[in-house]
Amino acid sequence: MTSLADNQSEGKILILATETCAYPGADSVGQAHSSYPANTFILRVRAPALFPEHFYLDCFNKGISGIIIMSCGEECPYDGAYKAMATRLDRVYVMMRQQELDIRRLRLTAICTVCNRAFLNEVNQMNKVVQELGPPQMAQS
Amino acid sequence: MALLNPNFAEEMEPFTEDTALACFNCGTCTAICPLVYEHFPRKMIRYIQIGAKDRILENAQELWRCLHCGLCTLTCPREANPGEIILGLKRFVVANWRRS
Amino acid sequence: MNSIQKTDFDVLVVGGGIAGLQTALDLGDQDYSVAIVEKDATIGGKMIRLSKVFPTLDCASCITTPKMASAAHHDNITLFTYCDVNSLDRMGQTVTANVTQRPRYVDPDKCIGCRQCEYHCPVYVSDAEQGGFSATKAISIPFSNAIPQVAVMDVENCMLCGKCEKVCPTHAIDYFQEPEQFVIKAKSAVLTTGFELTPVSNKHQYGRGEIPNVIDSMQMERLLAPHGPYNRVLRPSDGMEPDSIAYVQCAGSRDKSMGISYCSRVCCMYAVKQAMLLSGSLPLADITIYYMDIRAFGKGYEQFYQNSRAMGIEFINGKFAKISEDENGGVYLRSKSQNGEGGVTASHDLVVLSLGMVPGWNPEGICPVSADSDHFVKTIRPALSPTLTDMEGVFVAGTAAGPKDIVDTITESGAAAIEAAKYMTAREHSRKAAASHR
Amino acid sequence: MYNPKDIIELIAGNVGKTRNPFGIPKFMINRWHKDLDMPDKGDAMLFTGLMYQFVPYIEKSTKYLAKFEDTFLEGLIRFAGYVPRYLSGLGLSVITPGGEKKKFNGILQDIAKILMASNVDFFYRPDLDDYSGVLLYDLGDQEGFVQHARYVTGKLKEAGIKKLITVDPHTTYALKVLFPKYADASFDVKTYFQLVDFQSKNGHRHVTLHDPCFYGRYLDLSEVPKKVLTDLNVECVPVRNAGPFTNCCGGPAESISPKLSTEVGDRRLEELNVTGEKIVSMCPICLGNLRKSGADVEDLSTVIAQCLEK
Amino acid sequence: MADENKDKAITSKRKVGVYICYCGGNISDHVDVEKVRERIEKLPEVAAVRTNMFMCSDPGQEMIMEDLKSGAIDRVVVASCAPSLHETTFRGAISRAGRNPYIYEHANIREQVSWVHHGDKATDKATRLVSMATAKAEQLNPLEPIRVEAGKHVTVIGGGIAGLRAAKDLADRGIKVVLLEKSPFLGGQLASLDQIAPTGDKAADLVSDLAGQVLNDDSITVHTCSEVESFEGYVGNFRLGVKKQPPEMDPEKIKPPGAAGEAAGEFIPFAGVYNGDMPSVPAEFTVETGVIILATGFKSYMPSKGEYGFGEYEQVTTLPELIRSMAENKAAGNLMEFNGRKIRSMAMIHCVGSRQIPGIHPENEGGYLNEYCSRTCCSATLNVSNIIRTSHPGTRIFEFYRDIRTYGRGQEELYEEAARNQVVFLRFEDDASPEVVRNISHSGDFPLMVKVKDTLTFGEDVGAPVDLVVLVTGVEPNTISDLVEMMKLPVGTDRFLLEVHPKLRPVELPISGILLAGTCQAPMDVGEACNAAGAAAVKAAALLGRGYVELDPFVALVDLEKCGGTGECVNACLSDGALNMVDMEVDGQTVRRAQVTPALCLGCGVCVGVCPENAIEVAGWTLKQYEAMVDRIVAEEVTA
Repeated sequence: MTSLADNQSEGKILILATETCAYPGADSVGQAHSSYPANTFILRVRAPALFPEHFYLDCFNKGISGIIIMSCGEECPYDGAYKAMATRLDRVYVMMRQQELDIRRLRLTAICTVCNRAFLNEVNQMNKVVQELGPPQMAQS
Repeated sequence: MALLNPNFAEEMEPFTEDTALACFNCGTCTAICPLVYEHFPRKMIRYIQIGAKDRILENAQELWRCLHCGLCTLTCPREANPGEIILGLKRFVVANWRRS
Repeated sequence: MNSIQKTDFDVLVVGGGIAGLQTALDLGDQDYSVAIVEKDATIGGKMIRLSKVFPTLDCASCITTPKMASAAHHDNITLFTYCDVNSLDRMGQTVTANVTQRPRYVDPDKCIGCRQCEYHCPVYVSDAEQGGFSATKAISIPFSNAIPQVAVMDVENCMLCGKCEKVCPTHAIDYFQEPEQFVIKAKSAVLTTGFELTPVSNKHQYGRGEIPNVIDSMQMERLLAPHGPYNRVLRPSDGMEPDSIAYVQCAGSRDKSMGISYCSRVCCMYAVKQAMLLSGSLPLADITIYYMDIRAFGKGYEQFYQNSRAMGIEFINGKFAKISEDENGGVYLRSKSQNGEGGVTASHDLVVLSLGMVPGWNPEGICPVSADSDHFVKTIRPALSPTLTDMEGVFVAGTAAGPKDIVDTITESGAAAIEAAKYMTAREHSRKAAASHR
Repeated sequence: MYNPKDIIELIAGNVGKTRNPFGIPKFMINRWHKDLDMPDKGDAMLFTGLMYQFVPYIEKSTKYLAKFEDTFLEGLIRFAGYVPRYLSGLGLSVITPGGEKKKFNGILQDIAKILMASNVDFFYRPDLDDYSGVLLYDLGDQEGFVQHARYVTGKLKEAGIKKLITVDPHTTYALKVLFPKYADASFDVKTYFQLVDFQSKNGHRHVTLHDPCFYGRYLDLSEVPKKVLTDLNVECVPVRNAGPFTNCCGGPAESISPKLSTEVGDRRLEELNVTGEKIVSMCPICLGNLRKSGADVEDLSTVIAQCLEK
Repeated sequence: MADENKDKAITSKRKVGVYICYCGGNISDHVDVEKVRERIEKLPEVAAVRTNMFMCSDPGQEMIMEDLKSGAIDRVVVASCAPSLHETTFRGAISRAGRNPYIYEHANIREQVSWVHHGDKATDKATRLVSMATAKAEQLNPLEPIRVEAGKHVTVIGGGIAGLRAAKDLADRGIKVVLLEKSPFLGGQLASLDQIAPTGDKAADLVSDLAGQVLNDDSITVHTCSEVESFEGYVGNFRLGVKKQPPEMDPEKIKPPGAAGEAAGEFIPFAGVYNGDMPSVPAEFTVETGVIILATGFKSYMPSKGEYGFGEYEQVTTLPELIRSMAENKAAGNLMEFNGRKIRSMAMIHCVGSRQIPGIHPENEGGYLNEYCSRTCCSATLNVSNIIRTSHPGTRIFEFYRDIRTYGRGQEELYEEAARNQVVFLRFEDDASPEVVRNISHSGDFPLMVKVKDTLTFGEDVGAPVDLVVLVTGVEPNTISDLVEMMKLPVGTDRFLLEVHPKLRPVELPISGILLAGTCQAPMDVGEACNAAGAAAVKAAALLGRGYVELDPFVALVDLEKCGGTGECVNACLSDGALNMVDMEVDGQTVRRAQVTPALCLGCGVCVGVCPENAIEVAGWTLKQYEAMVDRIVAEEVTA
């Protein structure tokens, strides 16, 4: 099937979107009928702090080309969760470098419920990155 | 620049009960008027509201084009009675002419 | 849900539109038993018939259906549809309503909503639910998300061929069904009787509904609805895609020559909304809104209005005087011009009259509650307790008490629910106090 | 367009002098009653207000006015001395064709016959039948109008008149609405067609009824003639703009701008012609102005009277 | 089909039912729904796939219920619009079918597919999203809501008309209320008005009436001069730390109430009702409460210096100032007096600080624009104009407006009355605001001139020589950044508090148990604020009516077999007391293991990320589920 090939060549982008901010933000983009690349897959999360370091590495290992964490940023309903996650992410970046993965494949950003333009920006930028980099190749895999 | 003179409405009072005050400038009267003439009658009504007496006198002739057919009064959404206002203006102008 | 068994309730809600549903839900959630009496064959009122709603552009069905469903499934709420309230009086401690259930000619307890009758009925009738633009059958379920899903027979048009009776798997068709009278007793009542559109026949200058390409705003809602009559926007006279569409604001409001001096409050916003939806479905069409004042006063409304201007919707300041038809089905409008020459004539392919609201119910002769000079139900303490009527224990919410948008209606319904709940609490207290004195 | 000031002063002067706007003595205009034997006492007085009588004169004078509108001669009228004799007074009377006068006299005679056939207890007193002054009111000469109205009502009051029968919308409006307001005189006023009371199915025809503004909007009388005609088996073909929504014939502008008057009249005629039936009017101004636009117009009284004769 | 199902029953232990909505074309216009159905039917865990025009409708829900009842399926996935709209609808349907509502997963194929993607890509993406949902659903377990006892107690923050209304409504329903007000007075902004439009009520009467009822109600405890300092807890069991302190008042402007001998319950003009409670020393106390209603109100827009001559010419003032001056100076007379000057003519300029447009209006000092309409000012202005024209017939009024928004019952009449009262209206375009200048070039001794391109006079330039210019200032939300931060309140782009959904949940916030009342949400008039307060009260009454509140079951769960007792989770936990290390017996040995206090657990999952043994999960949102979903994103066979 052609569409399958298309999707593969596009490289898949995983988006972790918080239930209170970024996920409704993505809905708001939908309500505005603003188009964006279809190779994006949004997971609704309560707080991205849930994901341990290995989760990200596993994703790249499975063939995900890019990950955007769309958090609530300072608006996070769980006081301290954002900070906890940000420090964890630093460790993920270190691990990515060890695996010779371009760290541009993982981005942390804050998206609120009405951040339509920011959402589109993030998605388009990541799409550019994954088009440029191609599928992830891990050193140890 | 035209200067506002709201006292004019009172000057009009001896000539008509309907002194253009109820009008909210929607323009229905102009659109329904069979004369199809530049902003008639709303223009005159607006001139009363802002007290542009000189404008009224300058353009007084226009008043006598009015057929007094009553369509504007029938259609006016605010019952401002534009037909009667025009009639009142005619009386005002005639009185003015005669005085001068 | 359908057969009349229980007739004693805490609260009687008259009208099953969004106001009635919200009031009933807010009372039911407090464990009061509620009866909703609806004149139509389905609950949902005007809102379920809309396409999308401003300023969020949510689809109206998506917002209304869950409320309809939760009311219908609520343990404390009983629905009575296709019912007329003949009288509503207070007798001592009780509000008593005499109600007539009109015959559907279908047994509601037996009907399973399978629509076999509808599919087999040979008689096509104009579908009022689709603005009269398409046809339905002489027996049908009003629309796909109607509640209850029970067929209704249109006896005016039925030719008694008997096909529906033959195909009905549950033998629910009953040609001999009679109107059923019953009495509902309650401690309190909430009037949520809603509105109707200003009748177009009241304004000669707008063609009295006789010009085919002059339609009303509710018909446009149907044209825009995802499950509308044509699935796209076409003008009624010849099925042409309109290239230029005009909205006539205040077509049934702020016009003393029609006896309606008040502002209907929602027409500006729904016209802006429809214009935005139209520019989505007909990207090349010119859309013009002729208005006096744009009343975008609610939360997010002004921003919505400014967006529509940025999208290229044209706004012309001036009330409409006259509408007439040209030989190609086009519509001529006369209004004042923005500047320069006075009366101007503009031609459009399709004209939408932004009709206002008139009360959906007249209490005269039915209920001793007073109507105000605008004919809507009178409220006696509009500042502090806006849902109080002049009848004890009877409250009002939504457009029954004057034009209102959906947001304000839903909020007011909550307020009416707390007033009714307070009334019943106070009564319970005094009853207990009296009992303890004895 | 003529300077309204000149026209007003001309007309006001004429009314002041001769009690009618054309400056022609009443006895010369009002001759229709001569051939009829009408009582001079009775319950209600027929009050023509002389409007029908004026039509031939109006037509003639506006024809000349139209000729000069927007020409250099227009300005000349400003100087009273240059007002051509034929626009006013005896001169106008002389140049107005006799046939026309006769035709309009016939209308009034028909009305009298209709009243008789309806057994209305009415009378006619030419000495009390005056011009209502409504044109002065329309032109904004309030002073002149009130003065004239007081003169007219004074005579009527003195003669003890209480009930009046009118024949045209303008006079009816003046008597019913303006006189009570400005001349402190209230009469019981009815138009002749409100009094029609005889049966006949002789009509056998279709007509297009043009409602005058004053009956349609100001006096709410449009339904009455329709009913009278229907009872006589005359079918009124519906006109889109009728009754309260009727359109103007253009007549009222004729003294100031005959051009405008014709323009408006042409538009109305176009609307009326849609039906393809004979146009029937009930107002002398409409009758005159629609005719000017080329219409074949009959007066309502003529149609009713025809049913009478058959 | 039937045979296939049998096969699946062997290979998969779960029977997931998938229900795909057309959404009346909203989805099916861009997504080939039937194709998605065909593909999803092939997935091993899927037992049934059905489609419907409106899945949320009664017949749609009925379909799901029947499949559950017949045992054809035991997990449910609905693919339709955003979960915020209908997740609860379908969970409700599952409950009605007698099943646990948490065996449900939602696939968002409208907002995140059909409305943003088109063609085959939309269909492919929808297929993947549905397959991800079924993969998650396969791992879902029934959950029981956490029931917490909830005291029948509500705290209302803000003692304006909305706060008072909500407090009294709840007290009348037998619920105890604490009302916290920052200032020493009750009545809020309404107390600084005089006659309100269009009802003609006196603000003093309304405030006195309602505040009197509140103060006389034994069920309501009023604390003035009190501010919330800390916030913790959850619905049914909130704990607020409140600080009560002597008010900071400008003694020149406001006499401390009580000092002047005002009795409790007395209305003090332009301040409000004094409740006789004036702390002399600061005090702190704690309020334990079930529900919090925010009624923090609004403040009047303050024009910046130079805006329409404000702060530059002494003859330029604001509507609130004018109202105050009129109330304090009620003497009749041909001319109105303001600041000791007789006013022969005055200009009212509408929409000051409202309806600001980016690129046309300069940003306010805080770097924002008030793009919204302030809703109440048109009627308020017309009402004031009518009062002036009636009691001071010599004072002429010019109103400069963009649109007159007399939308409500009785308001259009105010507009008409103003016109009949000879108020002259002038209309300006959005980008051509009137100018206020010193009147030099024109004759007359009027100090100011308001110039405008008047669209009612056919676009002519018109000037109004005036003695006074009144800026009709709009409303802004009160500054409550401390509360916003403390309670994590959502704020809209207009800076007002943002409800969950204007129609579905108009007075609720995403945080369960915190409700909105009145003008903290949007501009409103008195009646509307009271309605909003009533709507908040009814929600609170329903929430607390049963004495307990049911909470989402999405809390941390410890797998005691895996837990190694490292205590990492406890260290990471954000909610005090939600996780503790406790000694417990496992296989006859006493070990320290993590234990969860469900009512306090936020369900954020911070603990999940740090556990070295993967021994802790958030119920309903497990890491395994996420991993299964990622597998489906990359699985090639899904869209094959």
